[in-house]
Amino acid sequence: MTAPLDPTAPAVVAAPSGLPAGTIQGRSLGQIAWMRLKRDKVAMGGAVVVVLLILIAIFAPVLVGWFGHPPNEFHQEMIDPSTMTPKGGTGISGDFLFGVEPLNGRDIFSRVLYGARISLLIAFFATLLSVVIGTVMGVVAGFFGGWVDTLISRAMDAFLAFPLLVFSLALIGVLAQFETSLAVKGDTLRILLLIFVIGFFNWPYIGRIIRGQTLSLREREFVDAARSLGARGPYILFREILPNLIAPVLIYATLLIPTNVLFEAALSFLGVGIPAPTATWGGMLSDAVKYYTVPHFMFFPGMAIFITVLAFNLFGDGLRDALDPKSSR
Amino acid sequence: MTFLELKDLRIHFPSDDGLVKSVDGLSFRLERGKTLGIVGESGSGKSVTSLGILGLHKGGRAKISGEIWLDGEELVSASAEHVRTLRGKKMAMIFQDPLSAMHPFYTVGAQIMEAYRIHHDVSKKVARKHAIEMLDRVGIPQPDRRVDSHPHEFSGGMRQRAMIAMALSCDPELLIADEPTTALDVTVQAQILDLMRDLQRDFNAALIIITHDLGVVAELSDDILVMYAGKAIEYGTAEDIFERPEHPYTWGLLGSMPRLDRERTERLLPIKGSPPSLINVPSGCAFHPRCVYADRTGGRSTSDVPELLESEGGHLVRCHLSRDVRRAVWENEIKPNLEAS
Amino acid sequence: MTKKSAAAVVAATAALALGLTACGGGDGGTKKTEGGNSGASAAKDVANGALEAVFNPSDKKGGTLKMAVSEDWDSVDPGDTYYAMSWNLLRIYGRPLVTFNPGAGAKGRELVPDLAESLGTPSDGGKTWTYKLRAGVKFEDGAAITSKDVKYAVLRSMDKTTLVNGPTYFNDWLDLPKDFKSVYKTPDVNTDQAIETPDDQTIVFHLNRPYGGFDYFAALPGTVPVPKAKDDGVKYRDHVVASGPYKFEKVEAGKQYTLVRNENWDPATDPIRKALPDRYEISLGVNADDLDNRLIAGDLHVDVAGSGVQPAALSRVLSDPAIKARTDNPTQARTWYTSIIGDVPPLDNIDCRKAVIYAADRVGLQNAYGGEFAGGDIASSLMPPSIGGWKKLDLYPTGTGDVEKAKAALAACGHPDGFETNMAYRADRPKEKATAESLQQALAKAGIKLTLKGYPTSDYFALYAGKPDFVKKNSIGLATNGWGADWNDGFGFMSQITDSRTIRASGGNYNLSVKNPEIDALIDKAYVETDTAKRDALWGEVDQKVMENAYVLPSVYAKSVMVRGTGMTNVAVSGAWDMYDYLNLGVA
Amino acid sequence: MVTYIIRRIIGAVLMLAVVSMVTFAIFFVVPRAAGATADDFAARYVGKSATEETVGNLADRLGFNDPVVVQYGRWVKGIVAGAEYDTGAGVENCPAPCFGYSFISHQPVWNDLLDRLPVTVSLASGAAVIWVLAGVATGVLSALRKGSVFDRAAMGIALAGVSLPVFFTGIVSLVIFSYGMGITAPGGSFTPITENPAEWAYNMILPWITLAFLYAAGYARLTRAGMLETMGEDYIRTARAKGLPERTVITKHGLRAALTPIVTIFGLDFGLLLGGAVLTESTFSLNGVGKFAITAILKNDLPQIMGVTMLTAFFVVAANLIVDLLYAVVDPRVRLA
Repeated sequence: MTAPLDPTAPAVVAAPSGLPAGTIQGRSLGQIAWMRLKRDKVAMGGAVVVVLLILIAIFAPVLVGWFGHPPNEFHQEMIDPSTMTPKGGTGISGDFLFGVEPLNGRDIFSRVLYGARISLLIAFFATLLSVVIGTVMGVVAGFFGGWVDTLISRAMDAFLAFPLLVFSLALIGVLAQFETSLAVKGDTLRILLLIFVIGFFNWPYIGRIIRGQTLSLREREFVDAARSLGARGPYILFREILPNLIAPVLIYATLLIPTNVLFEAALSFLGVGIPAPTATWGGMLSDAVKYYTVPHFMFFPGMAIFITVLAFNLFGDGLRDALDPKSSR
Repeated sequence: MTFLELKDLRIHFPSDDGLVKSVDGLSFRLERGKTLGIVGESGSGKSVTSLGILGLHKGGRAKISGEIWLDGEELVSASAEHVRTLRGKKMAMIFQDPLSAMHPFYTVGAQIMEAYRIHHDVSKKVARKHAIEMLDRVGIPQPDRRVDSHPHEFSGGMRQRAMIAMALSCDPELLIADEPTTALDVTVQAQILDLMRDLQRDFNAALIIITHDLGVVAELSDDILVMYAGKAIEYGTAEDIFERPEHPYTWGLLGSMPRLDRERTERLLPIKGSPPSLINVPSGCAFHPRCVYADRTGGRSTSDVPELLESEGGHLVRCHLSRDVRRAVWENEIKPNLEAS
Repeated sequence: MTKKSAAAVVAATAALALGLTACGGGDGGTKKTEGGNSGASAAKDVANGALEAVFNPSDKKGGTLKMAVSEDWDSVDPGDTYYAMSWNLLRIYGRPLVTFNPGAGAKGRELVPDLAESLGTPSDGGKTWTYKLRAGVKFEDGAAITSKDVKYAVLRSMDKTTLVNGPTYFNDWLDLPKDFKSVYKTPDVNTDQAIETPDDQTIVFHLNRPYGGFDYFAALPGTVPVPKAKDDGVKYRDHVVASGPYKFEKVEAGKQYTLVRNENWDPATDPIRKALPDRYEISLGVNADDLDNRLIAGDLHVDVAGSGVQPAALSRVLSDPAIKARTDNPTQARTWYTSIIGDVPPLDNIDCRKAVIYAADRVGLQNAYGGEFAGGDIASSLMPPSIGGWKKLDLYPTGTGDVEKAKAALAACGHPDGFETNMAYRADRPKEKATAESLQQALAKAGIKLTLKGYPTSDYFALYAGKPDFVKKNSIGLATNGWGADWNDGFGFMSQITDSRTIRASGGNYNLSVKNPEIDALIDKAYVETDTAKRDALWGEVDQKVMENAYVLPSVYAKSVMVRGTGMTNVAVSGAWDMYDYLNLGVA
Repeated sequence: MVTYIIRRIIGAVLMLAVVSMVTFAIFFVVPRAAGATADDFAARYVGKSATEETVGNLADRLGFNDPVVVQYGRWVKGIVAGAEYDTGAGVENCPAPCFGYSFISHQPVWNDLLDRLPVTVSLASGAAVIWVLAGVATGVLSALRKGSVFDRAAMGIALAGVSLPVFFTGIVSLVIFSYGMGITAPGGSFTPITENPAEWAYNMILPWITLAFLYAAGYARLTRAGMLETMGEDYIRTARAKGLPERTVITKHGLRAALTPIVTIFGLDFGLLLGGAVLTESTFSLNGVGKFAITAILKNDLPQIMGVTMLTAFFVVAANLIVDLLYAVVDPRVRLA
């Protein structure tokens, strides 16, 4: 943060005039933001974790090959046949880094790693869907105004009035009945379904923000200037407004990802996620609740969710500070 | 005893990028009933100075040194609480952009009453009466009705009048007006300036007007202080500054001053370049990167910091150019240009 | 299993010893029994102590018996319920014609007359059954109970569009007139051809075909008398009129039931009930883990569900000797199994079905249901051992999966490289999910690839696994299933899940895979066989045919680890329900 | 003002109508499009071993054979004028507002919802008190001491708070405080405040804190940001220049303005929570509206699903309306038109 920290400090520090005169020239907004971001150690820490998580998700099969066992493989030999809990309490060893699940002895390490794939995949694409719908709707509503704006704004209000979680639960149940009539099935179908439901219901949040930004951009001088020079609607839209929406879209997309990670976990926790035996963090937690006396079972997936969401939040906060220092929320 | 005296005031702000030297060794005096205009670009330290006098940097991160003497009291070393009791009563401030400077949720009357009651132990009723009087005095029509309006319900000029009413509500002896007319259109500007002149006369207050607009100080000021990069670069009477300015920066300001008597089509003479960084202040004379005459200082402009020296009869200038050179340039190069245009 | 028997013997001996040394009876008990215990000093805790004998017998009256259940059951209306716990419990407020002898083990499987003076008298070759009601039995409002109240109760329980939950045995077997729809829709139709009430104490049932085991029907909750004047269909559950020793004080659906003594119950008319506690408090919807904790801590007496502790408590219960001594581990008349559905190729081929059974990891399946104690013993047949006619079958290995045999079977069915099929399970049942996961792992080794499909329990049979066209359309070759006996004989266990003629296209089927005319014929023979031993043997034969044809892959004969709350007297695991008998529990 | 309110109320009703139509379509039209028959709808309302005839009769009686529009019309009519349901043994009257009648619980949905509402209201309001107090206080202190150890610690915890799924914190706290230490209620029980306030609080305290932790974290962040922004406003400088004591500057001038947007967000959050804190109620086995919704979905009890969706939507829409009106009261710049 280079913005003034002292409420009584002079505005001059934040204003461009306060910056070294030489440094400001020739740098794009992106470069300035990158400079700010690089200096924000916490945000960079979040970014590093995010990158690591993505790598873990991509290379889960390799990592599991080195350090674990196939995620769905049973290890009954690790289980006490009377209590169904891992022998020795957790089963944590060099062989099973995070121990094993009760009942069937599956490798928690492998399952947490594979869980990252589902979690991130769904969170990313659901966010993408929300951002695409939200941006298009927001820009259309904000740019064209009038009845188009009214219609889209009302639709957004209606969406926000739905009990999101309950509705997603029910919708997934209903849509699953279509299963046989669709080309894709199994996990792929469920993943698409979850992406659709999560992404589709979240777009109004982005939509509202983008609409507001578009409205204010439309009134700004440089758009007026362009218009007075005879620029036409599409030109203004694509050359003047959309580029200025990149920053808010990027910020809110980054902050929507952790929300979606939590949302996917909640759906899996409530039993409508990806079907067994595919490992998901929410699904693991839901299983682990029944074995709360074997706490390592809930600890690892719980921590995985926590670290992922925290990392994205930290990075998102930093990104916002960097791209939009005025909104220091 | 001088009513207000600043001695070598320095106000520095630490930041991630380094120390921001917003005010760097400023001294001046001001007597009751007199008006001082402080002029400079944004970032020159004029607003920081005014807030510093009011003690509004206390308790923050600002590093303040030097002395501020107000009516025999030193304020830099005084406790924050003591300075607070002086604020509003002994010294008051009129801010630019009254729309943002007044709280949007409270009525204008309530905000004036609040200022009054903080310093006077009176009932709400009395305070309200006083508020209406003040509004009346600053020329707001139907003050008994407008007292219950919110700032956003006022026009720009009315808001500035209300702001002035609020500042004057406790009969301050020192009044600081920070860009009091910047946000207003030209005709209203004139009205407000008239109002301030009248009020100052009535209250016999010392007035500091802070502005980047020489036109404003021309109307009101007895003395004028020109600031650049946290330092005073020229000080003198209004006549000194307007008739015999000696600093190239002041020339630039005069050149960029819009005048009602000028044709619209004529171009102003802006100062080249942008204001300096307050962290890495240019070496030597802070103005040298923008100074057209820097090459006539024999290289001193980049190496030595010029002193603020008396040119003649209290007229102070901070410049490496010799007085003769300065006068010659003004008379031969600048003045004819300004008048011709 | 020698170990367990030994434990049971020890337990029985201990209880017997206590019975002999204990002196004095309960205060105010009507009769002294051999199990009289002063109640102040509880018996020493012994694991499986209530399995074969009454644990801590006592006649001491008074106190509040605290029960809880994590999920509510369907209804307390005797004509509208199909949960074992409910059938067990409702006898404290309702008296069927006949009921199971309250007592431990096999004794609990004996039928004894309750509202009736004696067991039923068959005539007309088993097509007509007559019962005489005891004299002087009253409803809680003091009205005398007549045979008409019993007849009304039975008839109303047959309206399956109103009282949807109960069994349909009476619907299927009584000789009803064609124009009779329901007591509500067609109240004026004469139903005497099905049930006659020649006088207030006599009730005569006429069946549409002979049936030797009608006393089991007479023991169904449907015969608990209901006064017609108080019946308002499904709402009757809110104010059930008691005929037993307790009546409802408060009915808060989903929250709590409280029962207090019914002053109009006369112990003289009731030789089987002790009616010890003054009060029953039954909490509903209690967090299952909390329920276990409270049971272990002694704040609760009984988990009404009787299905044992949750996985979380299991390790604690089994590893702490003091708590383990308070457990009973009965085998239930319930089998958890997987239906192998022949409608879906290539499972129409018997060798492909066998390959599934060979490849299955039977220990894994046992573990899926909770292991040897909480899950049960590995099952080798559909019919559980407590059902008459059960014989040990040894058709398939019960180890961790025989890939060689499975591959041979696959070769025989023409799929040497295996095949793909789908497996349905109830998604909200963790044990069935674990079963499906285990099978998926084990079958993969033989080349059979399973895709798992979870469906909600509520619609599992109605819309998914129990609906033939859905099953075919979605190629569901395997489906988890489970069945508990309505009562402990071959008919009570097998008729609903092995008779292909019960399968309806509209769905709601429990028999998902057994479709064989030979088996149907055997069932018909068993229906009309009045000799118990011969009948049992026929059901045993049905069981064998089911296994020979590889229609099901049995997982376990269900067992449960139940914790006895502290301070309970007269605790016995009834052989009829395989949970604590709720009729005569007392509080010390 | 009055016309504005009337217009908004009409708008809200229209919004609810849209929500109801969409919900109805999803649960009644979509399955039909997928090939479900009227009997399939009825099948879930019958017990074990029902005959085809039974199912058919029930489908008739429950009206699943009627066109969807007729079914929807009947549902709407029930809300306005009440409805009567044939329970087989007689007719059950379901007075207006009748949001349907569950043939599984044999209750008008409205009664069931009213029954569950006290739990959810208790949960939401108790948690709200905690999170507003804790969140706002933390946020204000953090903002005033920006960069201090307190600020860093508080914001660190707040970020952790918004990053933890409530079902995870809930279970962990249950295991530690209820099962382990035994100092809090283990969930599953609810005592109305009118019966025994102490027991009410004892039963709710853990769910309150769990839920409040999540929200308090968010509110602390929001308040801090709002406070920082507000304290940098010109009018704060003006207030100081007037010589107001710092305390007055912070509370009367700073907080008032900083809290205004928080009021908006609070209204919406609270409205949404009243429609059921699904995850918290599930985790703590609280029989509130949220758990009711989950159970309704698991049982596929259509009238209940419709009812609970409408209730939640109602709370959201009502909260929106109230917040907008409240905003006009708090911020005089807002004009209702």
